[in-house]
Amino acid sequence: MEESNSIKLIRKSPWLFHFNSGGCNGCDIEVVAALTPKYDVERLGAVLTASPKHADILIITGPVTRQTAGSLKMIYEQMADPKIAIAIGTCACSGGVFRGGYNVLGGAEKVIKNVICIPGCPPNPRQIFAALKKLYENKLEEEKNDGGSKLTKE
Amino acid sequence: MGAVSLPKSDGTTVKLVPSESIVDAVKEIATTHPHLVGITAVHADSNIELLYSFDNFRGELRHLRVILPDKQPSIDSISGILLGAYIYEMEVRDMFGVNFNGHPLPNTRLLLPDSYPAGAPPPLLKTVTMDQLMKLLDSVQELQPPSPAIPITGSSRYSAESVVILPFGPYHPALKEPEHFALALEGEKIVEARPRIGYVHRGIEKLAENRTFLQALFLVERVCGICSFHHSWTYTLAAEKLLGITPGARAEYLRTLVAELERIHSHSLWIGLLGYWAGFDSMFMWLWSARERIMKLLEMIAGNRVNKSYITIGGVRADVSDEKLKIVQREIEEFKKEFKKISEAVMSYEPLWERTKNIGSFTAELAISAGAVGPTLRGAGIPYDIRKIEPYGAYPDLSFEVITEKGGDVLSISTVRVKETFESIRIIEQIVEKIPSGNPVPQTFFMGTSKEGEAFARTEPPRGELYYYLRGKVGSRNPYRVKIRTPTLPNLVLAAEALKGYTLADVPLILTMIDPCFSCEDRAIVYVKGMEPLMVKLPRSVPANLSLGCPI
Amino acid sequence: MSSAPLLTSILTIVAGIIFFFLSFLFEWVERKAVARIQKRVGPYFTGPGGIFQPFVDFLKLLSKTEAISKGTELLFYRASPIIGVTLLTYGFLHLPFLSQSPVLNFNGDLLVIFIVFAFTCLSYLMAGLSLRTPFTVVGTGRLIVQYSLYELIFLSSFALIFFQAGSATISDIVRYQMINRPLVLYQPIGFIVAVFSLLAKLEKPPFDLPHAKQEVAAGWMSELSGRTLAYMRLIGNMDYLFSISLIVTLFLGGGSGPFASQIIVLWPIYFLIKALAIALVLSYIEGVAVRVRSILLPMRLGIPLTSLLVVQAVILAIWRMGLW
Amino acid sequence: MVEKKSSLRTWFEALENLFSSPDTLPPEEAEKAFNGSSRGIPVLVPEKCIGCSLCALSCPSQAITMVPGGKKTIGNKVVEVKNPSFDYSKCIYCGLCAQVCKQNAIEMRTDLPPIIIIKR
Repeated sequence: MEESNSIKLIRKSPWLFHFNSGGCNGCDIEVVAALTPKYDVERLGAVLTASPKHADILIITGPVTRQTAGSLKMIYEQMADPKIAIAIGTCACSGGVFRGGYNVLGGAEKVIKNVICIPGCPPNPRQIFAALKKLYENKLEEEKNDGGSKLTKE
Repeated sequence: MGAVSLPKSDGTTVKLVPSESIVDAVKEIATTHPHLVGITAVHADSNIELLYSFDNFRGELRHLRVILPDKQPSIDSISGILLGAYIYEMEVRDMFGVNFNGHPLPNTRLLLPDSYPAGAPPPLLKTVTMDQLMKLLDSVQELQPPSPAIPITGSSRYSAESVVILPFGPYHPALKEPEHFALALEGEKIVEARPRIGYVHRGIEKLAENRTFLQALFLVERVCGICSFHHSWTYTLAAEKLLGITPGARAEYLRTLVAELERIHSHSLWIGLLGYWAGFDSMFMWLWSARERIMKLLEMIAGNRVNKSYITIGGVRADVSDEKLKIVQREIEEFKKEFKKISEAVMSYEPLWERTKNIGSFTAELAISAGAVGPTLRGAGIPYDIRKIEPYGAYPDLSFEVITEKGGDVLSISTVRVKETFESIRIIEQIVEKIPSGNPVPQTFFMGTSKEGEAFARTEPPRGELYYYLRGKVGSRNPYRVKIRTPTLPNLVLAAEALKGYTLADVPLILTMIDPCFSCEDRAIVYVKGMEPLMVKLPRSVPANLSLGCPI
Repeated sequence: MSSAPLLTSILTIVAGIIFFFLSFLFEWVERKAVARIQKRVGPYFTGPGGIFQPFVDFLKLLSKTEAISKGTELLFYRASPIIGVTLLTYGFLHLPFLSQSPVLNFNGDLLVIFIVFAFTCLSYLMAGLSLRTPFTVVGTGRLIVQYSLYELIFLSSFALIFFQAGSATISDIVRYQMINRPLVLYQPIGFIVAVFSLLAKLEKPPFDLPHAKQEVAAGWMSELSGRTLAYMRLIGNMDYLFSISLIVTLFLGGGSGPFASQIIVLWPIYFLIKALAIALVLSYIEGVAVRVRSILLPMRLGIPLTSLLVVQAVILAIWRMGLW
Repeated sequence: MVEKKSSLRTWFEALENLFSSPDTLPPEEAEKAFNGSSRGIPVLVPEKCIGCSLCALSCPSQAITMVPGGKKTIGNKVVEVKNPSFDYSKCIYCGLCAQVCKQNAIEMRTDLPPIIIIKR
C-alpha cells in the first residue's frame, strides 16, 4: 500500500460500503453493531454509504459464493480509487467452515487483490473498531499480526 | 425399500403413498393438517424418497412418504392445494432433479447459481461427489454479475412509458444480505415484485454429509448468524434422537437460557431495524444500544457473541457458575427496564404507527396457505409456537404465554415481537431461579458412529418454526442426510404476496416484517406464483446491465 | 468613493471564505447533535471533538479519482456544482452576517433568495439527471415533487414578512426588526412553518425521501463520485447554512441583540449563536423524525403547513387592520 | 401496551439523550480487541504438546495442520513430534481444539491484539 495523499485522507475518513458475499449474517450484524452507540466507529469518521461510488472501504462479509463473485468484482470496480477492501470474518478471509463447498469459491482474495483480513467467527465489534483505529493511525502495517510463527513462539 | 421409519417416540405416523395419488392424499390431509412443514428428499438405494410433513397447529404431525426412482423422477405438484408448497418443490427439483408436473414455474432454476450448467447432475444426489461438482463448476465459473431477474422480452402488460423497473438489491442499503428484488413501479406504486434469492447458497446440506456429526454441528450453526444457537440446538436435538443420547437437566436449562437470550437479542435487533427501515435512525441506535447488554451476557456465558458454539451433542460445552447466573439476573433486570422505556416510547410513537399500521396486510388464510411460521403467523392471530405445542429443552417446566395479535400487518408483527421479548425475560428469570444442579458438560465429545435411522426435530427460533431432518447410516461417522427447513422460506412467499399494491417507501418494511434471514434459507430463488414475463421499456441511456444486474 | 469597489471585493472574498468554512462547522454541529440523540459520540478523533471531520471528508472526496459512467451527460454533470456553489455564495453575501448591512445589497434583494433557491434545486436536478439510472430517476422524481411543495410554503412565509415589514429589501427587514422586535414574535406560526419546510428543502429527515437509502439507495446522488460528490455535498452544507442564516435574518433580527449597536463585534457573534440554536432545533427534529411515506408527502408537508400559513396570514391581517 | 398513541415519550427520550452522556465505550477500552469473557485466540504451548493431532482431527474448519516440531523427550525416549500449526485466517475461534486437548497444550488467549492479515 503506497502512501499517497489520498490514502492518508481515506484513513481519516473511511466511508464504508458493506457487501455480504454470502455470509451467515453473523459478521453483518457485528459490523452494524460496530456502528451503534457502544462502539461507534463514526468517531473515526466512518459512515455507512448507500452507494459503492461514494465509498472508500469495501467491507466484505461471508464466503464468496459463485453467485455473488461477479457482483463483488463489479462493485469493487465501481468504487473510485484509491480504495481498500477489508474482509471481516473467517469466511471472507478464507472460506471458513464453508471451504470446500461446491458453491463456495473461498475467501475474498479469490476475486480482489490486497485484502485486509480480520478473521473471527465473527470478529466482535471491538476487533472491528480496533482494526479501523489502527488503520486510522496508520499502524496497520507494523502491528499486523498474522499469527503463525509469531504467536506460537511466545 | 430402503425407507426406515421415524422413531415411534415422535408420536408420528408415516404413511406410504404411491406417487400417482399424492395430490389426493394431500387434499385429504390438508383438511385437518393445513400446515405443510416441509418436503424432505433423501437419495438412498437408487431411490428418491420424498417425505411430506404436515401439522395441524397442535403438534400432531403426519407424514406422507413417496418413493420415486432416481432415474428421471417425476411427481404431481401439490402447489395448487397449498401455496407455500411450490417453494419446497422448487428446492427439491433443484437439489434432486425431481420433476413436478403442473408446477407454476416449470423451468425456473431455484437455488443454484446462474453459472450452474443446465445438464449437470443435481448436487445432492449421492452419486455425485463434491470433487466432481467442484471440477464441473470451476470449469464454467466466470466472474460475471448475475443476470437480471426480469426478462426484458415477453408479452407487455403495462404501458411502457409509465413503468420504471427498480432493482432492489442484491446489494441494497436496506438489506443486510444479498437478494434481488426487481420492482416494477408505476410512479411510486408497486405493480410487480420479482424476488431472486440464492446469493448466499453455500451448499451446507452437501457439506454436512462430508463432515462428522460433531463438525457438522459447527457447520449448521453457521447457517444463520442471528439464530445460530437454534440451528445448532435443533441439529443436536435431531442427532440426540438419532443416536439415543439424553442430556442432563442442567444442560437443558442452560440451552434454554442461551436460546432465550438469543431470542431477546434477535427481537431487539429486529425492532431496532424496524426503525432503520422506517427512516428513524435514533430508534435503531437506542435499541441496539440496549441490546449490547444481552450480547455481553451471551459473551460471558458462551464466550462468543454471535456464533456461540456453546452446545454439543449430549450437553453444553461449559457450565455457568452461580456468580454468572447472578450477573444474568441483574443484567436482565436492567435490560428489562431499559427495553420497557424505549419500546413503550417508540411503539406508541405516532409517526411510526403511520409507517406500520395497515402496511403489508395479509389474512390468516393466506398466511396458512403460504405456510408462514413464527411471529409472522402469530401476528395474524394463530397461536403456533413449537415451544408450547411440542416442548423441548426446559420449556415443559417453564410458564410463558404464546403472544398473538390480530391484524396481520407490520405493526401487529412488531407488537408480537415486543411482547415476546418480555415473555423471554420472564422465562430467563424463571430459569435462573429453577436451574437444577449437576454437570451439564458431557464426559467426552461425541466422536462415534451413527445408528441406522432417521430423526426429525423442530424448535422455535426467533423467526419461527425451524425443522431439521437427520438420516444416519450404520457405521458412518458422518450424517447421511441433513435437511434444513428454515422459517424464512415459507414466510417469504407471504411477504412477496403482501408487497403488491404498496409503495416503494413501504418495500423495506414489508420485506422485512417477516424478519428475513436469507442466509438461513440459502437455497431459494423465489418467483412469485402466476407472474407473467414483463416487457418494459427502460429509460433512455440506461445500459441494461446497469439498470438491472447491478444494484447501484 | 473610489475604494468602495475594492472594499466590496475584499469583503466578498472574506465572506466567501467564512461561508465555506462555516458550512463545515454546521455539518459537524448537526452530526454531533444527532449522534448525541442516538446515545453516540459522533466524530471524535479528527481535530478537537472531531471538528475537522466534515472538512477532511470534503478533502478526501476531492482527492479521489472520479469514475464517470458511460452515458453521463457531461454538461449537466459538470455544470451542476458550479451553479450551486456560486449562486449560494452569491446569495449568502446578501445576508447581514458580518454587520448590519450585507456585503451586497440592492432594493428588493429578497428576490435574489428566490433565484438562489430555484437554482440550488436545479443543480441537484442536473446532477441527478446527468445519468439516468433507476435510482436517480426515482430520487430526482421525488426531489421535484418535494421542491414544488416546499417552495410554495417557504416563499409564502416570506410574503408574510414582506407584508409586515413593507419591504422586499433584506437590510430594510433587518432594520425593521431592530426598530420593532424580531419578526418571530409577530409571526410565530410563520416561523415554525419556515423552519419545518426548511427540513424539506434540505432533504433532512423526515423529508429525506430523495436520497432515502433504505428505499432508493443514494437517490439522485447514486451516480456521483469524487470531486462532483464533494461539491454536491458542499452545496448541501452551504444550503444548510444559507437557509439557517436566512431564517435568522428574517425572523430573529439577524445579529441584533443587547449592546450590538454599540459593540460592532457582537453582531456576528449573536448571529452565529442564533444560527447554532436553529441548527440544534433542526438536528433535534432530525433525531426524532420518522421518514414520511412518499405518497403521504403532500398530506404531511403541503396541506398542514399551508393551512398554518393561512392562519398566520389571517391573524396578521386582522392585527394590521386593527392597528391601521 | 401500544393501545395509546402518543409522541411525547419519544420526544422526551430524545431530549434526555441529547443532554445525558453517551453510551459509547471510551476509546482506550474499545481498542482492546477482546475482553475477559471473550473466547480468545488458540495459541500452542509447545512444551506440553505431544503431537497426538487430536486437535487437527476435530477442528471443524480444518484450520490446523501438523508440522514437524522438532525432537522431544517423552518419558525416556527422544521422538520426532509434530506440532499443530494454526492458520488464523481459517480458524473460527470455537475453542474446540483447546477443549479436546488432553495435555492442555492449547491456550485460548484474550490478551492479544486483533489478528489482521493482509492478503496480497
